[in-house]
Amino acid sequence: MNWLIILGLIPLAGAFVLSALPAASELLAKRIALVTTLAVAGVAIAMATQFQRDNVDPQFVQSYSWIPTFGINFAVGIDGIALVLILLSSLLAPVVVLAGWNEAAGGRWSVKTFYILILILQTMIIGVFSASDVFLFYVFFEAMLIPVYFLIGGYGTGARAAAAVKFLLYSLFGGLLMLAAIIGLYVLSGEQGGHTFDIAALSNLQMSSTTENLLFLGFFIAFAIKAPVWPFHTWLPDAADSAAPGTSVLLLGVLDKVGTFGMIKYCLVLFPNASKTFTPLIITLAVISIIYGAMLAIGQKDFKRLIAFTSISHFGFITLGIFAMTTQGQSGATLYMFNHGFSTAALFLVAGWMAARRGSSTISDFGGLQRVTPIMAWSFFFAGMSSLALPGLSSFVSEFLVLVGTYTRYPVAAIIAAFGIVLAALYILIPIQRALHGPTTPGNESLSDLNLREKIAIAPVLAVILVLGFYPSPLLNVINPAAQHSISQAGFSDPLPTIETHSTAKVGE
Amino acid sequence: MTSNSLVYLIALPLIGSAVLLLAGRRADRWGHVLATLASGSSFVVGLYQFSQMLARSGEERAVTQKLFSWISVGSFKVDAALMLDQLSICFVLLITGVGTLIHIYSIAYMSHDLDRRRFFAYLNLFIAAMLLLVLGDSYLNLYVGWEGVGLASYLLIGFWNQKPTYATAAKKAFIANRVGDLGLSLAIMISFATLGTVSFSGVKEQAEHASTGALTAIGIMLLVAATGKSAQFPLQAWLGDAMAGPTPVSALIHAATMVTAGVYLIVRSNFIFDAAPTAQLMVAIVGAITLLFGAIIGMAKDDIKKALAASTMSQIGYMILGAGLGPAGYAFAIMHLLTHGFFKAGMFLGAGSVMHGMDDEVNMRRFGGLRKFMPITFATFGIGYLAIIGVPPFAGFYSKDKIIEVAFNAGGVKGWIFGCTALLGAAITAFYMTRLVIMTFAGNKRWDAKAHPHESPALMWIPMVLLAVGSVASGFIFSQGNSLRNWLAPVVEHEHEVEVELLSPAVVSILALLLVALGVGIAVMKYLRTEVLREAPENVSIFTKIARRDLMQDAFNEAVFMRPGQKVTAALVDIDKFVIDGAVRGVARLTQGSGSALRTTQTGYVRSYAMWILLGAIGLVATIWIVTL
Amino acid sequence: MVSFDIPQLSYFLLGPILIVLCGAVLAVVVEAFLSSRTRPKVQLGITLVTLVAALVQLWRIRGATTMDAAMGSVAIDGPAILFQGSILIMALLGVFLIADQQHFTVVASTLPGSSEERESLQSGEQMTEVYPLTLFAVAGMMLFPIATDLITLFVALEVLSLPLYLMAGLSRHRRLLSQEAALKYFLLGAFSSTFFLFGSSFLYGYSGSVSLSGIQAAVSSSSGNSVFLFIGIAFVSVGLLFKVGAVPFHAWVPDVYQGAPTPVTAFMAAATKVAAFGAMLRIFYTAFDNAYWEWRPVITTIAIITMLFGSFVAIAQRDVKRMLAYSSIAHAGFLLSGVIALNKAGLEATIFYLFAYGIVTIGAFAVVTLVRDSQGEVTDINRWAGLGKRSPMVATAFSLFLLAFAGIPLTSGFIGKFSIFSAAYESGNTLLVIVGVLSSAIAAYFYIRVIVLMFFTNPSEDATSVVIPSFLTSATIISAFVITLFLGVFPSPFLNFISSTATFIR
Amino acid sequence: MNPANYLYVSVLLFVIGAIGVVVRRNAIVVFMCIELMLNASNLAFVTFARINGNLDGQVIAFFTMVVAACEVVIGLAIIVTIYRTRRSASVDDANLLKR
Repeated sequence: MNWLIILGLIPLAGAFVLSALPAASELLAKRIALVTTLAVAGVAIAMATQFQRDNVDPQFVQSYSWIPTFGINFAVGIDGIALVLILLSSLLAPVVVLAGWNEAAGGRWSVKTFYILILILQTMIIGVFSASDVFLFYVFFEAMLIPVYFLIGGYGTGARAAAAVKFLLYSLFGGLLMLAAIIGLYVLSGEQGGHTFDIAALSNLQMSSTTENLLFLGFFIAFAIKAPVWPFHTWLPDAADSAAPGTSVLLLGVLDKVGTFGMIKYCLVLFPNASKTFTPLIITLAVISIIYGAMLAIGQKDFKRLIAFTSISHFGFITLGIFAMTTQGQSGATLYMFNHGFSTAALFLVAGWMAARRGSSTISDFGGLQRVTPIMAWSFFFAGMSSLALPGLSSFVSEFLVLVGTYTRYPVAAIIAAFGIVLAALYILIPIQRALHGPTTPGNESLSDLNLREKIAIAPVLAVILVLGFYPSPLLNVINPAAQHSISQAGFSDPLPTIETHSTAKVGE
Repeated sequence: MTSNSLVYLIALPLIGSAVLLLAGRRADRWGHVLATLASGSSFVVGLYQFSQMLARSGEERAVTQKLFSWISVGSFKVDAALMLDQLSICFVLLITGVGTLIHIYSIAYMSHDLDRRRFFAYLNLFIAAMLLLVLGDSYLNLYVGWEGVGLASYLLIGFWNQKPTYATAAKKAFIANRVGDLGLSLAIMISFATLGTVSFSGVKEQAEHASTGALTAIGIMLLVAATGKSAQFPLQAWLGDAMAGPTPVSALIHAATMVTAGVYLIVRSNFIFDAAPTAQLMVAIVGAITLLFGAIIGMAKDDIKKALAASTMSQIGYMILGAGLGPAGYAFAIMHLLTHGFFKAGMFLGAGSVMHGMDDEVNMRRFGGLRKFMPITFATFGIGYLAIIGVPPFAGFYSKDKIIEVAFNAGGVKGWIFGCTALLGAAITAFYMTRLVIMTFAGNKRWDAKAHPHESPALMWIPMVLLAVGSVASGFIFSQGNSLRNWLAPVVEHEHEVEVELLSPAVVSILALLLVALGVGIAVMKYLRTEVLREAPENVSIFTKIARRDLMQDAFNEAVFMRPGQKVTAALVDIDKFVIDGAVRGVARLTQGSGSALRTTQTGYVRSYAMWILLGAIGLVATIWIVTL
Repeated sequence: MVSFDIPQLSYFLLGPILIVLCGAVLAVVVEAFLSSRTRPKVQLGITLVTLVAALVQLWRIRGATTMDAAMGSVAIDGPAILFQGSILIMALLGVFLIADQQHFTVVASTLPGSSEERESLQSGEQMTEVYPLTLFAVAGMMLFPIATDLITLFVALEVLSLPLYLMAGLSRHRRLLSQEAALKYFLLGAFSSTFFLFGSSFLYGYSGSVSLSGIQAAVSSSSGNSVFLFIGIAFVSVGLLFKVGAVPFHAWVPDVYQGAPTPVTAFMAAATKVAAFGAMLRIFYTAFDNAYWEWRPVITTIAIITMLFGSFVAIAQRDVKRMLAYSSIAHAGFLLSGVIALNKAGLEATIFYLFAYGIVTIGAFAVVTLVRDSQGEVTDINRWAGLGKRSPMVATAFSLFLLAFAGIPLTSGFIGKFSIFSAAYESGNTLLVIVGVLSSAIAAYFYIRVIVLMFFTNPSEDATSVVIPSFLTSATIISAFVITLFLGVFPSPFLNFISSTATFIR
Repeated sequence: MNPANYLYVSVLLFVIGAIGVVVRRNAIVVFMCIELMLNASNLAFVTFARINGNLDGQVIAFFTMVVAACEVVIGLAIIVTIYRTRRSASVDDANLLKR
């Protein structure tokens, strides 16, 4: 049996078991959800050990005919990039379940339903990263929206329904554009030797540059909305603001990575020439995202919105890295996806705990937490440091790789983007100062510190952030071949150091 | 040469820090001991390495240790590797040595603080990060330590962050440092893009082939980094506020070690600056400006720690100036750095001791006549004072004098300007340091009734004494037979440049001493002969006012960066809400509006429906007709 | 001279239609002779047996391909079987809903609010005329897409329309609306069929033949007066576009969908679309295909306007049935893209879409029949608020139907949309694809709004309740649910079946 | 006589009927206009039968008459019902369903 399929079926099985439970047995539901997600994490790690890291071909490949009329296969197979993202989603899921143990309580429906939705979502996430058939990818890409929609709308706070709708409509809009592009691909493939949705086959299609550009845009806009890249970002703060912290973690930490993942795996691979054409534009958008997201984060008054805007900035970095078209940029971007998942998870979870205790997520409602709840404050601080890419923590490696990779090809973009690291210090330190430092303000005196469950939930996240900061090789070794492969597929090679050209010129003389 | 024990230098304090942070309150009772031991044993390892190094001949003294491959992506390969050479060993010994002393001092100084364990954890973290900074074998490894010390500095400045101003000071320091870090990261990027490597050895090798333009760019970016970390113009504003941290922190981080990292960076990158004269000149200019800048601020400060901080800024200006003067100056920059490490740390500890005895009062106008109550403090502080103003044979004389000398030797207009600036700085230094000593230890008693000045416990004064010994002896030792210069030669001197002598060394020394005497004299006249007021006089010249306000540095930053930044941010928040999201909502509203508008076509009258059908039919015929024409 | 041939009819191949017609006649007889107590059950039984028998007969003739079943007046071919099968299945599901007599008045001729009406209601009797009417309409619908000459087409059009006019007026509640719907439907329907007829006469005048093949031959050889052809195409199109509800011939759709009894709406919305599009496909693919240069631009324009108009106006609706009506207008636009594609893919896609859409429509209206207060059905959207809380199953089913309308993957609607847009793209009509995608995005907005209302909004004061569905209604909803999901996840068998059979005989 | 003239008459009748549907309010009159349009079509069919020289058009005319008769039955039933309810046969009065 195929690893990926097993992996995808476990949460689904868990969801089935859950649906058979009576609604009253909440604790049992939580435990089953936890066990299921832990099992997924275990299997994912086991699968990762089987992964041949120097092999650039898709691995764990399996294909079943699904809708032969349209040449659609249920085909899965992953490269290093997808593996890393599957690991990310599998590792974060148990954390989310454990961290958001009581999150479902304020929901519109039962606790059980919450976990069913989470587990279904997990299956779809695994599916979207595993798919090697464009149609299958699209199906997961779209179907994924439904559980998230209900998670935000049903278990969020505040204007949750509006946020859920905004999220869904934005995503659907992008998805429909992508559908149009997929239809274009399908028809083209039909004209050139039979209908197919196999990525490898589609990447060999001949098309006119106009067609390629249009199809590229269809895909890219969908991904840019999902990621989100400026100016398609306005759904994210609302969604993050309204969703429960655990949902936000899945949304920002994992789900949005589908967008950047798609850029690598679909935009670059299927439309290399169009990617080249649009690179300047996309680089510009990415740089704007970085600076804009950071500036807006500085201007936020609410923790959740702040984190959302920091993510917009970080997604700018990821996009920048992808379209820098260098190995460093690409690898850095992929690693960034993983790291951002963890650091945002940490930020959101702690911010969520803070908000749950205080009954508000407005920054000015907090003050002096470091004296009252030192461990919670420390966790937040740690997560914040990761978010501002402090060297020694994982995000630094990825952010730096992105910048270095970008600089070698687009120095100006890299220099402007680098200002993001100064702004990052501002958007992290200002809320830290307001909420954690200073005298303990009224309303905060009796907040309780993290309990054992919460400590257990956050500790592995922080540990991963720290360990990968010093020792990112396990991931980088997996990512590098895939990144190199996708760069070369897009027809690029790393720029050489300028000095090399000097010295060879000298030799030539 | 490789060595397997370099990692212990860093690992010991790092483990100490981790244990203290993770153990929590359980470690309250023994945490400070563990931290001191960690730092002390790191010092021992350093000494061991030093002895090993002495046993080898000049070219083979450098040792390296590769730990593991850190980042390897395409051609971007960085190992987690350490390198200990003649330059880094100086720092290692300074950091661990002074660091350990300050650990000891802090045991007593912080004994009443409930969070002493945390304080020691941060101190250990700082030691580890600082050691990584000086031991890293590539710019990227250095960068990790570079930001690591920034973090430790942030944590320690904000150690008492329940006071909002202290928290702000910590944040300010971090952000100013980040601006510098931006420079460092850009330097690394340029270096990789142009030279294809970021390791010191690699860059050194490639620098010979590289274009001057690229090297200048790297150099300027490194300078930006140095200005941030070393509080040089124009990123100097944070250092004064950083005095919010506990005094041992000011001694260790904001006087002896961390703030000198910029000097280390520039000296370490000598191969870049030597090949990029423009960048080198800029270094010297920055140093010259800052040494005056700091000195001027120092004259106006009444807060003993802020006055010392301004002095630190000024002294580092000297070092940067020295480093900016090329191969001739590197060794003296480092020498001044080391001697400064002793005397400034000693004076800061002295200031801490004074504060300890005076209920944490820092305003010198509330001191006066303390020498009788704190004899040891006074003595050690006095030695430091003599050292800093450059009285022979104290340490500062040797190092500062050499820098002034080298400055004149730069030749031409450059030489005159730098030389005179340095001389002027020496005079001002003498003035404000004398003022400081007089206001604190001499003159009339101006302290509050509640204050009971007393000498500090032995745990505090022993480190002070040891540092005082260093302040006396280090300069002599380093310059005896050009020992430090020769020691560093393999690292920093490649080819011998022809030195232009504008003024002979003797003339420079005499001039310097005369100016110092002048400065001391004026200060004595002004503060010993006349009564020092308890309140700072308000009717002072505009220059004094400006100097008291740190030469308007904060006002400038606020007016140029902060307030416009806040405005831009606020504007962007509105733009996001009303323009970008507004556009999205506008589309939604437009859609809804057109829906409502189109809806009115459905009048409910069957005749109008029939009309639509009729018109539709006509339209169909007409369109088909038109199409076929 | 004109010779007169004795008609040779293949009763076997015409079986499905004949069975339905026989059933209808039998039902009329029953109506006349059986007591009002026993009638409801008997009528229902007859109707169901008839429909099932017709389906069985249809299965038996599934492979047949001939023009000779009725002297060239009807074509029995793959599409014919598919259309008829779809219509029968939808009719069956529709009859399940019609069997819930709460929706129908007892005596249609009584005055609303009169004492007679009250008496008739209290008598506990049931309206049974609706069954024969349904069967007649079904027979007409089955004939319409297989007819290959103008006479048969016109007759079939009238046979399917006339019963529907009446059925629209049978509602028990809000009878004024229902009667108004009937009146509007009738007047406009009759009006549009005159266009169809008038157009037919010009086609006849152009080609000298009433059969589609004759017209096709004339078009190919471009003999005759082309003005006649244009007028003919235009006016015949008017009649067909009216039936499918394309803009600007759509105006009746919302009013009639809203006013008619919901089970009738369900049946009508689903089955009429199949019949009308079936006929349209046949006419455009077999008679007008060589004149595509003339009609394609205008039909494309109409398709675009229809998609956009339906989607836009649906946003502004406050009534569930009206909203579904406008959504059906938008879907008519999507379906027109398949017709315009004029290739095999377009034919297959349209057939698939028709079936998928019809089933979803019946399911959605079936849910509407369940949401009631003391006054009968509640169609005000705002009063559906909180439905998900009180009746999660019903709300979930409705959500699935809405998602299928919106074309979310894993529902039949998505496969339909995908296939129809790819057919349109294949035919080179990129503009249609883009507009289609955009209007899908707009359409998604109002489908989602309803879901939000059901699940994320707290119920209002005057709460509605969901009646416990009767066995037959639940059967309808469940089958629609299952089919929608199944076609979304495993569409292959059905798609293969369509693609192996869907070729028009000429 | 030129058969085309019959055709013109037929078109004229159709247009008169169509305009009548649009402008007249009384449901019966509207319905009569529709009948007029049907008969216009019949005339066209018969004319074309003459032009084309075959009988199909004439046969259709018969069919149309039958269908029109059926339509009358249904139509009058509906119109009468609504008249009884509203006491008005004006089609403009029936506009509860709109928007």
